[in-house]
Amino acid sequence: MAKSKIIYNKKINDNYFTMSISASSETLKAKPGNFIMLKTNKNNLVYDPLLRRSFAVSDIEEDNIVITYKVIGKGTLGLTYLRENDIIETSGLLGNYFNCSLNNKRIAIIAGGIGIAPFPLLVKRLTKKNNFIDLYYGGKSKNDIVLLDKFKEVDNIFITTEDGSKGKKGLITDYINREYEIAFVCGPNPMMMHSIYKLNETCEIEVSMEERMACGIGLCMGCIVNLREETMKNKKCCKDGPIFNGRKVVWQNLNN
Amino acid sequence: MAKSKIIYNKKINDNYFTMSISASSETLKAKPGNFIMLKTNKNNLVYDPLLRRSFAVSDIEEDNIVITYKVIGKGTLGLTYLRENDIIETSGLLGNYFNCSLNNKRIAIIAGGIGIAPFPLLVKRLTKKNNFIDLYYGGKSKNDIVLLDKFKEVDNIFITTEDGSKGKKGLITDYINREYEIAFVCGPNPMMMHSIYKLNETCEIEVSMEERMACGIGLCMGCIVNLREETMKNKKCCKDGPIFNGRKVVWQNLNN
Amino acid sequence: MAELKQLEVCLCGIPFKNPLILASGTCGYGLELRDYIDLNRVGGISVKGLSLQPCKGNPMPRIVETSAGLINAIGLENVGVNDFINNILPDLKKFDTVIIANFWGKSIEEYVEVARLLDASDIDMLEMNVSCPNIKEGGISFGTNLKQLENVTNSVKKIIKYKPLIVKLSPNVGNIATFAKAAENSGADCISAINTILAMSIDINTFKPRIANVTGGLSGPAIKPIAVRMVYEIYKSINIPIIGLGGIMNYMDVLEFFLVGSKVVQIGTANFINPDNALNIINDLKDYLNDKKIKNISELTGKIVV
Amino acid sequence: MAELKQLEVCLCGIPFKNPLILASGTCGYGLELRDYIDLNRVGGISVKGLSLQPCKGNPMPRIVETSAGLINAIGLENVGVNDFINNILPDLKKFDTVIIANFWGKSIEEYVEVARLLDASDIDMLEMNVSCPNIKEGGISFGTNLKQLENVTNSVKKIIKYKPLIVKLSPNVGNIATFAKAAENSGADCISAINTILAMSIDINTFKPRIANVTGGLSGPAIKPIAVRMVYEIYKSINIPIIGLGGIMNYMDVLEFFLVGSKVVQIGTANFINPDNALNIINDLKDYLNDKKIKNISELTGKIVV
Ligand SMILES: Cc1cc2nc3c(=O)[nH]c(=O)nc-3n(C[C@H](O)[C@H](O)[C@H](O)COP(=O)(O)OP(=O)(O)OC[C@H]3O[C@@H](n4cnc5c(N)ncnc54)[C@H](O)[C@@H]3O)c2cc1C
Ligand SMILES: Cc1cc2nc3c(=O)[nH]c(=O)nc-3n(C[C@H](O)[C@H](O)[C@H](O)COP(=O)(O)OP(=O)(O)OC[C@H]3O[C@@H](n4cnc5c(N)ncnc54)[C@H](O)[C@@H]3O)c2cc1C
Ligand SMILES: Cc1cc2nc3c(=O)[nH]c(=O)nc-3n(C[C@H](O)[C@H](O)[C@H](O)COP(=O)(O)O)c2cc1C
Ligand SMILES: Cc1cc2nc3c(=O)[nH]c(=O)nc-3n(C[C@H](O)[C@H](O)[C@H](O)COP(=O)(O)O)c2cc1C
Ligand code: FES
Ligand code: FES
Repeated sequence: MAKSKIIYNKKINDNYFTMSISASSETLKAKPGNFIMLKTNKNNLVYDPLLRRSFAVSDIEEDNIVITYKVIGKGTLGLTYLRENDIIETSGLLGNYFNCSLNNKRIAIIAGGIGIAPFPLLVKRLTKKNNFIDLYYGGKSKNDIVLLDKFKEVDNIFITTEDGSKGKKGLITDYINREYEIAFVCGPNPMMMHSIYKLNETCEIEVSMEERMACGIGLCMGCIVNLREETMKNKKCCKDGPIFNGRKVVWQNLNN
Repeated sequence: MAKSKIIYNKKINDNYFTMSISASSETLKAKPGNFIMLKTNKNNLVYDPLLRRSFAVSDIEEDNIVITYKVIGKGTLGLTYLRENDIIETSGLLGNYFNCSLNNKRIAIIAGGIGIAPFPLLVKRLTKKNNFIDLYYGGKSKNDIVLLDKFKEVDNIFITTEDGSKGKKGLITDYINREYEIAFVCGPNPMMMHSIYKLNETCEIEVSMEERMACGIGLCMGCIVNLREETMKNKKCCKDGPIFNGRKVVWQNLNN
Repeated sequence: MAELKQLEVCLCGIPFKNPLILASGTCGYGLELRDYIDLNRVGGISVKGLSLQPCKGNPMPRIVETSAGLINAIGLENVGVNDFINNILPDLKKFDTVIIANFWGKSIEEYVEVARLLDASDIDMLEMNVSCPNIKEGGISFGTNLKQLENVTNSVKKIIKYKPLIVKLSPNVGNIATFAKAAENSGADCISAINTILAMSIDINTFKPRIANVTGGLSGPAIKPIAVRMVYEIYKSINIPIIGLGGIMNYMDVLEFFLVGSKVVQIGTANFINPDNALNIINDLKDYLNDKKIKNISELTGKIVV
Repeated sequence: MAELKQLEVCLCGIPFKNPLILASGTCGYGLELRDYIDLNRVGGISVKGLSLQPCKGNPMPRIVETSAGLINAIGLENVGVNDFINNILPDLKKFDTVIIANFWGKSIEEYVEVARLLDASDIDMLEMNVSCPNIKEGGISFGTNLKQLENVTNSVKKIIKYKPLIVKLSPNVGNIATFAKAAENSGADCISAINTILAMSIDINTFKPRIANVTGGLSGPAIKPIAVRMVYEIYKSINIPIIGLGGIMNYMDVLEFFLVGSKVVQIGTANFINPDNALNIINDLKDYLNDKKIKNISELTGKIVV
């Protein structure tokens, strides 16, 4: 666990924030899809929230890593109170990462809500390699569509919101009807499941799973993901993931 | 419970801080000895610390009340993280107050450590009324002697520290040997007990008691003080106090 | 008006304008709160546990905070049932809220006598606290021994003519559902659960317990998940209504207690932190029910999806 | 060197370099931690509970956070005792720390068989987790039924030839001291207490339990005051040593557990929050003992002043 300095903690809108924290040279080697865990308050004598919270590395800026977070409950609310120069405890790099050594590929990036978080870094690594990239990005409402300035280099951006306040009205998965060689998906489980169903059969699919985590390093067995063809062995989202082959995930076993 | 804005939260030294918060016109009527309770963090979804913390009104500055606090545990540590313009929840005015309608009296103010907190306001109310005031102020070490600039108008200041790093070496109670008409005492229980023993028998003694409080308004019966001559009825430190006639307090019943 | 109806519940024939009761020991005798909140707005008030004789309670210190919890050993300090009935109840009755008399004794005879006096008084319901030891029977606690619980419940129920009897269970047992069942079978009209959990904290500077009584009862958010589980277990095994409590801090906590089977809830430690909490929760519940278009909060009782 | 001695303790004839054990279920099989902390520095490691056959555990979700607490229902997922002995233990033995094999079964026969295999292996101590139901006897839990606890302890103790037997008690009982006494009388060499407290949390959006298994076990700082009280009660009633645990987060918590009678402690949930916690606590304990000029931490065991 390292102590990191907050470089900035900016409000994007009422629910979304972006925070930049100083990082070690190790952490700066983050690959797209890697995540870190954060203690969400500064007071070392209090234990509520108890556990650290997980966040994808969203971008790297000079010697700092950037996360993008949505305020959900007490932990993320706690993050919003932190300010420039505050010191917080972080752990990571954690987990595996997206396959980003791709050239000349037709790529779909599919994000639901805060599922957009890992993709700025991914896009940085994929562009300028002759890849063709479509970004599909859905949210409940216009406030759920953030970070668009980070995706200037992608070829097409499709946006939907459930209430139609930005982009097309509807679910983003309804708009997937081109063929791709590989797709990267991050969002709520039902949305990820549905994406798989909509993508062409020849398309490789990498999903980033969000399971509740206690430890983030394989100690607690709280974050299990089951894969088809490996039925006798549970995978740990934190250690073996968070990136999995979407076609192998047994979605039924994730009733949350 | 009111929401108050923090005007400043200044470090005096490693352990002592002073904080000024905006106050309602009611709260600005604070009398010396009154106290308030503070929620010590901003996050409304977390419950550690659980209870509010009690602080004497230390001074009044324009439309703000000032508290002086010493970092003891998780609650006061939490206070140190608050900054200018932060909003915190406060309750009060709470409790009773020192007798400050005094003229032409020989007065002793006796403080141990953070027990100094209520006295700047008391001195403001007592000076310029022909009162003669001696301040006795003891601490463990020089860092425990704070706020001296607030006591420029008292007649004499006696300071002791246990390690001799400021003032005379020893306990402050060892230096009480003049006669007074009334004494105001605030500090650890043993020090308050000992002061009573050292003061002349004709001297009235008002002590400010610090009992652990859950509610601060008489609901929990957690903060009992027993008085002699009223043996069948427990007094509540928060409602009937925190100021009591020192000669009546049954010190033996306070084993903390 | 229609709005208000959403929160109305009926417990043992007694109408409550809303299902929020201030828990015993956390609101004095109610009157202590009148300067801080409008008592007419809370569903009910369960007063500090009453005994036959006034009781001075335990030595100090009596309370200590732990992580998200509070340990207390007040020692059931109270003015005694007669003083309450004669000098406090008349003022309390001026408020339009259900008055619940929490009570206890050191022997079955004491329980019966206090119950008799309260039953004849102006209070609305009796809540029997069985967390104290039976002095006559060598200190075996009424609430953690099935036989004792049955005896005291039977004896008290027999003497009561007018008022419903709530039995408030102790969580310091292996299987709380059997205790709830025993109380039901012995005549209880309603169960309230849970009381505090036996706990301890040590001052590492003095090596002394932080509570003079050595042990005390843990309350607050720390115990909520245990309390919710216990209410769930009780709900599955009895037919009389349940008052759920233990660590409720906000309306979401109230919903949890309803979903596992509570018909009404009590707010305890939260009153200390902010006496407005109960009223804030009532408002939030209203908003929630409106939002979800739920006609009456009772529809949520026991509606956990398993 | 002299410094180090201050933390040395001996438990059932096994020397520990310090009294900090990583608790079962919170450190995998130890090896998962080797990239994060120096395992040679912890006093001992209690591995994830082992059973005769590999076990896949419960469906998801398995964990949920509560106020200062964590509910888990992992469902005792493990690789099985044989895989552990053959494929994990050899690597684990490379570290200079005491290896404790936590284990469980669904019948007395299973307990006995797992214990026999472990006793013959290279581990140092056995820790019997009695928090699971006896499938053969209709699901009555071993840990909450005195007779079952005696039977399983007797049977396991009979088969063990080489290694000390720790019995890890369930807190979900009325009087934990009687269970400790029963375990002692049935041959336990040591008691560890407490395991998690049965608890529940409901998702108010879906009305579903937040744990797929409906209930789970509560751990973390929320339960510390309950655990300290239980260790205190146990200490007063038995003569074998006690391993105290439940919510330990820092060295001050460790001291509390020592003062009420622990000889050694375990660190559970705290490992999740920061795997360095155990090592930090060891350092802080050293500083504390130096400061107070205490020669050996054992001097603190049971030294509460009441
Ligand atoms: C690998 C990974 C990467 C993530 N990346 C991001 C990111 O970049 N930006 C972002 O905003 N969020 C991200 N999340 C989700 C984020 O961790 C949760 O939103 C956050 O933990 C919520 O905490 P809370 O205290 O605000 O909410 P609460 O609901 O109060 O949290 C209660 C408990 O549930 C857990 N929890 C709640 N929601 C989630 C969730 N969606 N996923 C996992 N655990 C959850 C919390 O960690 C906590 O233990 C990621 C999750 C994972 C597993
Ligand atoms: C009427 C009154 C006036 C006070 N005025 C001041 C003041 O002006 N400045 C100041 O620094 N302190 C004052 N105190 C003491 C202050 O309330 C405590 O130092 C503070 O609550 C410690 O909280 P903590 O979380 O930092 O410590 P912790 O030790 O973690 O607190 C644990 C629990 O013990 C209680 N507690 C701990 N120490 C004390 C204490 N000395 N008195 C009462 N309760 C305590 C806390 O409130 C909390 O409930 C006053 C106390 C009272 C009762
Ligand atoms: C200071 C204090 C005093 C209490 N006194 C009583 C009492 O007299 N009778 C009783 O039945 N319960 C008493 N209780 C228990 C509460 O009514 C309630 O059951 C318990 O605190 C759990 O609820 P909570 O977590 O919301 O506080 C008391 C609790 C506290 C904190
Ligand atoms: C995720 C998790 C898994 C656990 N698995 C086991 C186990 O396999 N065997 C066991 O005896 N105890 C198990 N426990 C209980 C712990 O060892 C410990 O008794 C309990 O968590 C209390 O300590 P703590 O508050 O320090 O975590 C587990 C606890 C947790 C949180
Ligand atoms: S979060 Fe603990 S094993 Fe994955
Ligand atoms: S603090 Fe609750 S009665 Fe005084």
